[in-house]
Amino acid sequence: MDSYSIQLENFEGPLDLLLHLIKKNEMDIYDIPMAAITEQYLAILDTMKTLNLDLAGEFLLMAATLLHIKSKQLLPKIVEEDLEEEEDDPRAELVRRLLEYQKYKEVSLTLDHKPQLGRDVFARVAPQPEVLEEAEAGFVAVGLFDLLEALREVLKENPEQLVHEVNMEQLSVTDRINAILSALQGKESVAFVDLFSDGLKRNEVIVTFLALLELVKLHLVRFMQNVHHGTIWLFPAVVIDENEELDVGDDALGYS
Amino acid sequence: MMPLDTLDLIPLVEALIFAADGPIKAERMAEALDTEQTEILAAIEALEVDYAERPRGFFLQEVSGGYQLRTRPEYADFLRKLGHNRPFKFSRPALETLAIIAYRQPVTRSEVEYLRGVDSGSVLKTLLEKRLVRILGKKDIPGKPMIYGTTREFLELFGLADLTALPTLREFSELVSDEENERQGWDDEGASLPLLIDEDAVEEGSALSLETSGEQPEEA
Amino acid sequence: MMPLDTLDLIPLVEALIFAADGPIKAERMAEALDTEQTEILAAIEALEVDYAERPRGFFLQEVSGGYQLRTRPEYADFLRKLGHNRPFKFSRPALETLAIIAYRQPVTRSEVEYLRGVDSGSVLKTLLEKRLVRILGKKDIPGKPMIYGTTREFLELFGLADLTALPTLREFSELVSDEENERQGWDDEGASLPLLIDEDAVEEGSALSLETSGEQPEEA
Repeated sequence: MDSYSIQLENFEGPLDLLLHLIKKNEMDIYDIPMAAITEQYLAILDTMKTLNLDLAGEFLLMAATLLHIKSKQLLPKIVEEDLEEEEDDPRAELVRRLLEYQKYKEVSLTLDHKPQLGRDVFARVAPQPEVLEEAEAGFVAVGLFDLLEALREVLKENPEQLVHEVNMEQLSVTDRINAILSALQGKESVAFVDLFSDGLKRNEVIVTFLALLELVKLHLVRFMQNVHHGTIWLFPAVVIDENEELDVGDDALGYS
Repeated sequence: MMPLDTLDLIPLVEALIFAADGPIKAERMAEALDTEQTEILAAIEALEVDYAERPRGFFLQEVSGGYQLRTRPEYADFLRKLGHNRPFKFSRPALETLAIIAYRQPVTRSEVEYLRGVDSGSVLKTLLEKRLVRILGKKDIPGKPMIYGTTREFLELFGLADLTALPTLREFSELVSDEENERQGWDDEGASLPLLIDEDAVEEGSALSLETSGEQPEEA
Repeated sequence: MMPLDTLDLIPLVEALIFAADGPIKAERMAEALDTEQTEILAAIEALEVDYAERPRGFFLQEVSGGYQLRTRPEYADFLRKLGHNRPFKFSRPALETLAIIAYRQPVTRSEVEYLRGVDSGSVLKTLLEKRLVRILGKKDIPGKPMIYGTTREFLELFGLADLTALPTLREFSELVSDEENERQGWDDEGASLPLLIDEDAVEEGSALSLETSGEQPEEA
């Protein structure tokens, strides 16, 4: 049983298997004989089934696709216009996918052939520096993956906190709050109408408005107007001068 | 492997010393190269002559019975300057705190601490100093605690256009949670694992493929 | 510190590259040495000439926007004998997924899956964990899927100066025979372990499988 399972695994997926069948039978990629290839493809799947091997859904889906193409070909052509014959060919997308897949399959092998660090070439193992003073330079780039992993780990400890937070509406208001704060950052003010300018849908307008109310409630923004009926401006409630040293004493940290 | 003549041996010995994670003994090199120790010693001597002829940035030091390449002592000042520019690495607490602030902003310190379960004052201070986090204002609740959010520098560091570009935890979990298939994509031995998919996975897989088979990826 | 003339600069630049704990940018060296970047680049060029004249055990590789010394690939077998293990070996799904992400970035998971024809969630996750792939953000289309790209570690692993240094993608207008594919890159290093095939039961796949069964990757 093991040998058969490795056998199928030898193909990355249905595209890989099809590529192999076409090559093996020396078929013309632009004129794949659907009946023949479908038959062979299904025969392989049958073999796998009789061996009680579980098949990945993708293999079954491809079987359905092949059958579909085959049946489409059997239907008489409705219109006799011979323009765009290519596009009419139900096999066109499959051919395109096969050629595209082949391209990446090949280049992935080329890539693997390059000297790999730790496999073919080795760098010096730099000893740990003896002095570890406070770094003045920027941060080591951290990926979003790390950030998400960190959050996930934290939330794993406190799962109950999540329950009422996972709420579609709440989420989009939060998103909108964040977007508004982003828009405000580094600016003195933002015009109220600008927040609604980029073709928002009705529900997005509502969410934006709710976000603004929330921000006002939190004292994070203020609204100002020079003239009656004039432009309404949105100001950040707390402006931190970028050049000014931050006072990060205890009270800045929220405990006074 | 082919037998090696002395001339070939010189750069090879240099490579072994270069890549070793500490001083390496001639004996050990001889073993790895399947040659005599005297050959190794001859190559080392040739290396030393070579380094004397045309000075390199490093020299060969015999240390605790082995050999090691070390940078020349007169370069110490420059190298130390390099060390000072070493980028700051996120500690686990810093990353956790930053993650909470990024995703929960506007958020107070006590909310952060509730989630982390530990005091986060000093971490918060560091993040403020590094300008990844800023004070947004004060919350209108008793005690008027400070509210925190992330900065433009934070977006730059993570290459985000704005905060809405942050992936949500739910999206992420979808990717991470299919633990059954976890090892399928990777294997240390180079052997392929059998294709074992349970019924549910098959269902899921086909649904997914159906959804995606329609859309055509754009040209790169 | 005294001012440096160009001749002095060559071994000094070599020392900096030697001592750095990863690829080091010319810019960073210029800063540490308080000199112009053009001076650094001239010294690097001189080093390359020097290495070409008298081969060393290592070579200078421009990688991920910086420079790094690496042992020559033909010494890999010896170095592995010294315990320099290959850290991991790519499975074919991992390589395919990585290649697609590298060439099509920024790319979504469903685009990858459309191209590969199979679910790629778990492979993607592993690539994320190995830090070869990263989340770039979210795509501004309905559903806001996450978009992926490659990392600095990816460039370092494959010794690429930047993404433009990726091998050229061959456009096919027809299928290429397996034999040609073999020569293109699927060699003993990349092949899987010998496959056990029952010729009679499933003859279709045997040709491909047998081709890869010739060589056994060496145990490290």
